[in-house]
Amino acid sequence: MKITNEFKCTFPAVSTNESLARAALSAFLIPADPTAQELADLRTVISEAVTNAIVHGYRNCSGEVAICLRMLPDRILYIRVSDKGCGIPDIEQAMTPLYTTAPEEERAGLGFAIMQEFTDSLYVRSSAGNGTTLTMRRRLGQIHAEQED
Amino acid sequence: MKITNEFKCTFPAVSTNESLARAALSAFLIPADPTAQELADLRTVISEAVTNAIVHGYRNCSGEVAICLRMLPDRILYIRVSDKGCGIPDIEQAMTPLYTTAPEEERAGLGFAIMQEFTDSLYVRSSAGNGTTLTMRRRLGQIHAEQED
Amino acid sequence: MQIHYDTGKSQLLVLLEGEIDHHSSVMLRAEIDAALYAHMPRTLILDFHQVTFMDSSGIGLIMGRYKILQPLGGEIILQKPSPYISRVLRLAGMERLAQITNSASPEEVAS
Amino acid sequence: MQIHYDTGKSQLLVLLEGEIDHHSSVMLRAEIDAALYAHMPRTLILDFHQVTFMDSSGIGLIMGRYKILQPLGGEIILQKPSPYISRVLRLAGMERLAQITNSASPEEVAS
Ligand SMILES: Nc1ncnc2c1ncn2[C@@H]1O[C@H](COP(=O)(O)OP(=O)(O)O)[C@@H](O)[C@H]1O
Ligand SMILES: Nc1ncnc2c1ncn2[C@@H]1O[C@H](COP(=O)(O)OP(=O)(O)O)[C@@H](O)[C@H]1O
Repeated sequence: MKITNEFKCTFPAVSTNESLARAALSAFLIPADPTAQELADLRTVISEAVTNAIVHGYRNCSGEVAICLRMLPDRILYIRVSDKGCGIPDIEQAMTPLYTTAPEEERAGLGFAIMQEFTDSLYVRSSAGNGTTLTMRRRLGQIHAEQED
Repeated sequence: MKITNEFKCTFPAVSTNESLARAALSAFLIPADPTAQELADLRTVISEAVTNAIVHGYRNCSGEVAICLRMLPDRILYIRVSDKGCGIPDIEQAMTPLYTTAPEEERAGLGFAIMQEFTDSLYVRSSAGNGTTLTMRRRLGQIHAEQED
Repeated sequence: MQIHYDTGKSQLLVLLEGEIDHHSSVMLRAEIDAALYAHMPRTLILDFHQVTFMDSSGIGLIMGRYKILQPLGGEIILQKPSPYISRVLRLAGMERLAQITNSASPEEVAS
Repeated sequence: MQIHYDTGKSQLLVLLEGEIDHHSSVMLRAEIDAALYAHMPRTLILDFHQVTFMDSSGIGLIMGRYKILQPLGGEIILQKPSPYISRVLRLAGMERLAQITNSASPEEVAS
């Protein structure tokens, strides 16, 4: 499929980079003129995915997180977040709302629920020991009549 | 040398991504609490380097620009910008202030002068046909006394 | 972040600020719990007026404080969330654990 | 961006806005030149008050307009740049081509 724009980045799995990931998403998305709601939703989505890579994938140890953002035709935003961490043994269980393997870190077990709610499609590929890749798509609404300021 | 944080990204050589590069730089730099002057200088530096890759490296044709940002010990910011474009045949000449090969695009010939002025070191590696890599370093000032807001 | 304690009402008011994510929630948790254990208030008010972003880490933060207060008969009020933050709160079903209000003080809502 | 023409003074005032880089300068050049050729003013005032970023593409933009006006005896005034933009203007030696002023109107400086 034709890609209108593509931004790929990598950074270490440290929690300060959660805001870096959100900033990159915003900067990539702004030229497409998203609504404030779309921007807020998608910032939340990337934050959940990157946090999971850091907290669960690498269990707060060192590692690298990779993001790929694409703008596809028809204003479809493609988001891919991957880690080379421990992987998810049972994906269905992991996606169950409120299920978390890190209650001691006060994880709510709602990351997947939020990602699913705020995207049109979410696909998880993971294998124990080989890391996890999330692929999500969200179609942005049509651009509104231009406003002069 | 020990790297405190590292952000690598790639994106297509299109002019809308000049602002994306600046946003990525800002997001990477903000946790280090730079002064407004440092942030402005370094946003200008990355903008010059990325613009050169797009305008001169790829001559406004398609190609990929890569950025690597590192925070090194002693608050030294490392910036690397590379393209796989046409390369620079004569680097000394290219770095001469006001020299430009694209006057018809109203380039001022001051990109290198600004990058040199706003960084502590600038190193250019380029070979005709193989692209160009700029490596720059700038040491940030010490953090000021914390202010409560 | 600012924390105010009202002895008369046994009310702890926490004015949250900025972005609440996994990174910031660690520090927020420590500061809120220090005040919580110092005063053991009947009511904890978390004010979201100045919060610009929150993901499920913020939900974990609320649930964690709920688990501390609930056995002691305390309650939580989530005050003045933006529409975006309300969306996340609702998605997480936070209205089952806490009162969500848009006004400055809970009295305004009760009246 | 807004453009105002004052016939009496033969003055074209361009209120620039936002970020001036290679991407935005292409459009800015087209709009400014359309007004420049329509009025052929004696003075072109570029106002930087609302400009939040400018790299050497902005210098190219100024130099290009200088090359149009200068043979006709016209002049350029660069008005109200922020400290960061002043720094780039000075580095580029723009004070040799144009008057740089911090006040709202050139009259204020002359008086
Ligand atoms: N990138 C990942 N690597 C390994 N395990 C993961 C990853 N992402 C999610 N998981 C697993 O899925 C569970 C549910 O994730 P999520 O719904 O985001 O909730 P939470 O992050 O609050 O635990 C996690 O507790 C973890 O066990
Ligand atoms: N990435 C690059 N690839 C090829 N040529 C380059 C590159 N960067 C700079 N140059 C050459 O160096 C010259 C001077 O660059 P610079 O000082 O940035 O001024 P300007 O961009 O205004 O031309 C350019 O005109 C071009 O010929």
